[in-house]
Amino acid sequence: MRYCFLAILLIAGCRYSAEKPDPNDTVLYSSHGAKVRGLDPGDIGDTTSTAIASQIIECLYQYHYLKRPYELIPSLAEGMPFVSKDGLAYTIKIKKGVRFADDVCFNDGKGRELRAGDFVFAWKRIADIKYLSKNWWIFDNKIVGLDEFREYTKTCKRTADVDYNSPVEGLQTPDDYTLVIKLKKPWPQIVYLLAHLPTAPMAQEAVEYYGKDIINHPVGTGPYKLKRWHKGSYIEMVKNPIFRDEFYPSEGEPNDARNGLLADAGKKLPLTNRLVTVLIQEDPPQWFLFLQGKIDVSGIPKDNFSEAIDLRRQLTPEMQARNIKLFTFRDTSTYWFGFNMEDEVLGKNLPLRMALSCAVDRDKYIELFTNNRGEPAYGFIPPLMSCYNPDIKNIAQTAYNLQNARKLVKEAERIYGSKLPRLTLAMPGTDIVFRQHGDFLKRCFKDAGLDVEIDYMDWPTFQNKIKTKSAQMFALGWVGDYPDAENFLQLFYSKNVSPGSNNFNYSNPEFDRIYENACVMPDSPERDALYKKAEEIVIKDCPAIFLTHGVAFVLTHDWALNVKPHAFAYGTSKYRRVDPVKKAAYSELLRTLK
Amino acid sequence: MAENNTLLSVRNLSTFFDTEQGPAKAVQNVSFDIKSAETFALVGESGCGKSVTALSIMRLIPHPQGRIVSGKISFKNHNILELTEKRMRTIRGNKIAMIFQEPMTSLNPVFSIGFQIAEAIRLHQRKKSSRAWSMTEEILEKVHIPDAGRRLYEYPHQLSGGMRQRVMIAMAISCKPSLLIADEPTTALDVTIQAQILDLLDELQKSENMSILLITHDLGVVAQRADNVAVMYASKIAEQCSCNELFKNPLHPYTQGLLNSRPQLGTRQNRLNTIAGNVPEPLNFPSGCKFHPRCPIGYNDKRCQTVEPELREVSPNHYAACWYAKK
Amino acid sequence: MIAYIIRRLLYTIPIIFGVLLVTFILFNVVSGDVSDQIAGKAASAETIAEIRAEYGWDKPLFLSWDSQFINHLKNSLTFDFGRSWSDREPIIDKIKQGALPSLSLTIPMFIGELIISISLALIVAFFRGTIIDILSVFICVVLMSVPFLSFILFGQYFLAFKWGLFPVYFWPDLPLPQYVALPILIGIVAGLGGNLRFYRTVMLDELRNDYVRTAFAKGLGTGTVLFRHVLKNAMIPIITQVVLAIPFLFLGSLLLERFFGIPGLGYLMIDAIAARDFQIINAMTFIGAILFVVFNLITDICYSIVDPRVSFE
Amino acid sequence: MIKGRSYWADSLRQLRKHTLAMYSLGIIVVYILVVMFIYLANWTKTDVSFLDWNQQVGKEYEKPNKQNILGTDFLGRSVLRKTIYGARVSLTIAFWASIISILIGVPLGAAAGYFRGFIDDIVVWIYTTLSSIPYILLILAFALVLRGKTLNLNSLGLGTISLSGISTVYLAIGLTSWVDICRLIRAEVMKHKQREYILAALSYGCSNSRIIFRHLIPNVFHLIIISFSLRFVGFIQAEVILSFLGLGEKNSPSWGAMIDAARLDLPKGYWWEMTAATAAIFLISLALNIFGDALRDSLDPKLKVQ
Repeated sequence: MRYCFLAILLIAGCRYSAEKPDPNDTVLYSSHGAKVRGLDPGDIGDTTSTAIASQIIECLYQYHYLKRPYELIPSLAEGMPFVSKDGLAYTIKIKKGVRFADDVCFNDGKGRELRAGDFVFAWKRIADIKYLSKNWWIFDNKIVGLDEFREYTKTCKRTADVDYNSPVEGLQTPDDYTLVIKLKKPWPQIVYLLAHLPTAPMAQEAVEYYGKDIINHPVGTGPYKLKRWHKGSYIEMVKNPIFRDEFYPSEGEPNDARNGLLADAGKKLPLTNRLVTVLIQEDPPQWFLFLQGKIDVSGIPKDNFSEAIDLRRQLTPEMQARNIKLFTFRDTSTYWFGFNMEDEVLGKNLPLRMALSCAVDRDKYIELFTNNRGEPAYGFIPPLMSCYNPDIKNIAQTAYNLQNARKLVKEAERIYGSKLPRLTLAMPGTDIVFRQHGDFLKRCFKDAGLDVEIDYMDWPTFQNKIKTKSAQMFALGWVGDYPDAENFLQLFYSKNVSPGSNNFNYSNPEFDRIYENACVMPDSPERDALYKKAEEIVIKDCPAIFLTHGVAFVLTHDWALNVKPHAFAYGTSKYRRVDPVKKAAYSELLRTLK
Repeated sequence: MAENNTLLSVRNLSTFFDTEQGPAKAVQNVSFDIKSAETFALVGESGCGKSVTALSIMRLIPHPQGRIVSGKISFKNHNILELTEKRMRTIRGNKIAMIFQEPMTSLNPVFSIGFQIAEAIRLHQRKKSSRAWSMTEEILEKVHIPDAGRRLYEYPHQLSGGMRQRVMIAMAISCKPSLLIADEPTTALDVTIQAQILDLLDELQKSENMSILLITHDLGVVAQRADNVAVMYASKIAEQCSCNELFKNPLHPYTQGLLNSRPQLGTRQNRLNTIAGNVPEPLNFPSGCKFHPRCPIGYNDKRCQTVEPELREVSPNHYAACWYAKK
Repeated sequence: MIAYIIRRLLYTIPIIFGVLLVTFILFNVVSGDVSDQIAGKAASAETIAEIRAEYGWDKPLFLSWDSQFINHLKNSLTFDFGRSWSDREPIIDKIKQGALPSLSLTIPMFIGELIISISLALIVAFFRGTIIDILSVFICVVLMSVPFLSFILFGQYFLAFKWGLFPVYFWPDLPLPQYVALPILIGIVAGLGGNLRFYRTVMLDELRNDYVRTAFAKGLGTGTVLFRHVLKNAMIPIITQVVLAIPFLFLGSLLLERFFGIPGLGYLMIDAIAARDFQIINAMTFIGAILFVVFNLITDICYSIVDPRVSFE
Repeated sequence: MIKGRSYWADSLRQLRKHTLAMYSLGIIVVYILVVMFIYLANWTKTDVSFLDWNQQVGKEYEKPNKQNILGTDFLGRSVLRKTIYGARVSLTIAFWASIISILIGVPLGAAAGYFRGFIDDIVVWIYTTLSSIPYILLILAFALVLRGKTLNLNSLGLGTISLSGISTVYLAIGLTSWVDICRLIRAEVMKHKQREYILAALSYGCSNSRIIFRHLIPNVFHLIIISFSLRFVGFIQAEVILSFLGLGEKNSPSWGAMIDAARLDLPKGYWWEMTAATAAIFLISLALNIFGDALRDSLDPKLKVQ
């Protein structure tokens, strides 16, 4: 009895084999390590969901796929905005004839044409407090009249009572193809945020039709539309037949042509019929599947500290034998161990903070956890920003140096008046990745004669600790939302202290002054100079152990074409193409390798 | 002494049990014959090995601890011990049947009694289930179970002790066995029922003309029912003869002890006389005659203490294992 | 019979209440609320206030007709567990979605486990005391001593990846029987030890009874005795074991589901734990308890089927 | 049973005959000694640097070799030492979990079984409730909500205990697994209460507490031993799962954590750390299982009949 049962199992297993590729149906398989929270742009906060939704939903602007440094190009917008002299009014023309993907929410199921009003609606929705959007921070105190609208929504009893027709002065639509935004104060970064998914247009029909279920039914103008979404398992997207005419870029960086990245220049997008994204939260299966050639591209979700750092080693000969390609690229992330400047031990003790900073062997860390693919950080502005200060290391004086560290400890003890108490570093996770980081850090601090205990907690608890300023030190990082250092500087702005984004509770009037001036300036050498200045001020106060600038990396099989790593790689699947022949060849190769 | 009408003859049967303290000699070269249609009684205190003898005949010694080490059991002149398990099964419950002491636990609680009896019939007589059931009903009537038709569908826990024993008997005789082994059939029952059951057995013996191997510790029962008797003590046969011979002149001091220790009708005794001491553990039998520590005659006799007496024919067809046994 | 069931159902009321009390204390009192996590980064105080209002966390815990506890009772008993806060989905939907995958994994696992271990147990029990028995018991203990996680990791690495006997992981359009095959196999092997050992003990206890001897005395063959007489008696402990195991099938398997990408309830729970999404765990706990209570009743009814001695009076 | 031997003596004699069980016992003792040694060393501040798990003894991810029999981990620390320290975590958890659940289960069970009536109803209600919540869920729930909390025992004069990894784990396990032992004891006490010796004790006017603690508990004690010799394994395995879910001990190596590490190492082909931990768990579980069985066979009269 039992044998036959086992037999069944085995047969079930053995019949399994790689499914034959169908040449005229091109599919791009990818995997994600974190679960998809929901595809409602207005409430999206995590990168995984953004990565999915951005294939379906478009914004006004997008980043050029090939050009570096990163450059914004119109997406739904006709062209770049017309900015008034005082930088307070933005006039944006919207492409004509762009239609939402067909969806039951529209009458007769045909996708309606995109209107300027859809943007206004979307942004009012984010302002609506009853909707509890995570993304209010984007518009908070920026657009004329929008904050008043938020105040008004507070007075409403229920969500249904909110009247989205009540006018907002700062958001006007002279006609269906023109959007005029009035700002309270200059805000040059707005263009970047108009490429940021939460600012995408929403069709009011969809919101009303689906209600709270809108999270499962994204309705956008993008190149793909949602076909199947098996919760917690996989998402399948198919070509949107009525996608507007968009073509593969025909210029890029010098050697793009050599790398065959321009082979498809001028072709109509998207180049792949279907996108299948499988959700795999465990490392082993994810890696096995990639090696088996089921997943074409193995990216690394940047959701938080652990997932940003992948512990895989260099490409081994076996990998090369499998023609696996490796792309590394700088992204706009910086990771650090922040200090709570309001902590009575750390806050008043600069030498201690510096000692801690000097104690961390960044190179070793990078070798251990990022396979030599990170860059040691001494400041917070990532190297790919125009205002990056190459000299920052010398300014900071916090490079790894044990003697120095020990000296500083002595001094710190003098200031503290006695033996230093045990410090605690909060880790935003409890799993093995964090434990390994913790073990490493403990050793570093121990060598410098510092007693630091690592306190592991889950992400929510961690956030809570930070918000309540009850974390002494905390491991965290920041992934730039856009290539403007302002996005990083605001982390140290005293008006943003917890529960705001300034987790360090760092406050320095001089810095504030510079920041306030700089952040309203348009991109310019002067502004960069101010940014540098501001960073220096922060670095001198050493509010964190700046650890690494993220260098992400991507592994691909040779049949995945047009792969160019992108720091803001949202909605870029439309450029990708797969070569079925090569893919078939790979399964052959596997057989020979066995 | 094997005669032609001998149904079952046991020769030098020895059955041991392996325990942590070494082999327990439960039965040591026991020999006896059972003629057809006779009642042969095996008497002795509990733990003297009579039940094990019975189980050995059925070849139901619990394995692997227990094993028949030597001897020969010929039933209708085939040695049972040499049969394959398969052949043996055709004998069990069919030619040789057995009823046990505990009618409660010996019946399967979760099957109706009808099923349990019919099962044996279906097995041995290759009868259709329906036929088997009707036969079962007849048999139940034969063992005097009132409205058998209904009882068929009842479960053991719904019956009284006596009824259960009747069911056991019914099950045993269902295939008209030529030998019925009754292991303490009445011990668990109260006196009035005891008589009925024994009467039933007699009656059945007549009608079915089968032999009965009656295993009991109750000499009273033996006196009324048995034709021949073997008295067992400490895994061996102490004395063997016909029933009335035994009661007329018991030769073995143990037998005498047993006879004295039961209340005599008529004669008033202020106290029963008993056998001093108690039955030895099978693991540490005394040296020499196993009875000598309790024996009124031989307890300080050198020979009794050292050399074990063999079973010998003291007078014609009267065997005893005692140095002092004589006419 | 009916009266009995009703009586039993009444008896379950305090237990359900107890469960609700426990879950409430665990997830609403001890754990504290998660409003600020819902609010996301840089959330203002009033947003948080709004959220607390939305989820009813601003109400008093007990001692009020509109207290959190009363609502907790109401919602749980109507199986309306609200929406998960990590993604705004109705929890009950998540559970419905998860049930099927979980069951498609656990039920075959369970049945296979049952058949294999019981038949093995009978065989082993028959050879009790012999080398076969000792050996098998030893193997059981060996199986029981390996951590489950190790089974999974090694199984996935060798059986699926290295030797390619099975799919490594769930894959779109891959027929279900294929990708659950390996987890099922692993599950069975990992569980075999304990079960076989348990059933063996049960069987041994049965084999000591006199009726077994009677059955043999009847001339029945070993097979008949074991599979007819012994098994039916052994059913009573087995049923207890089996029926009470069924509710747990709905929980799926935490680790297996996670490592083989089966979007079941076990998976759901791990996510919930990581996200501190207490209301999901609360819902699972409650449903699990309900099932347990129900199947407890079913067990008692099953007794009456196999055991004539049991009656409902 | 040979006459003239007490129940315990006889059981122990029988146990001693069981060679396999004795070897198992040996293994268990070794584990315990190791753990005690570590604790002693920490307590007496003696230098055990040769055991310092956090010390770098080689390159990262060394295969098992001469210097490092079990290889090294990602920081070049000896897997052997980590495994040894892992024993501490696992055994501590198992130990405290057992203590807690005995302290809760036995008195409740005894009281319920002895006094019956209202007390019984309450106790039965509590444990039926708890046992109707799926075990794993219950453990998770407890571990989840207990983590990071502080336990105020000032009333007991024990001060406050802040719950970190290890204490969370054994509290969670302890608070959830007293149910079975409670049920067991209750049933057994109810049985014994009818026995003559209790009636006798009552007849010459023993106090209830005396009867419970001097007469009943000793007579049902073997059940406690048996159930825990077998339960220990479960506790150790529970630690693995909790660690996997990130609810386990963090600041010192534990077997769960080591196996957990394989999730990152195995894809890279570093099998030894996981194997070491698995082996360690395997050995102790095996020993406990065998020993527990032997113990049961020798202590439990029902099974003695065989």
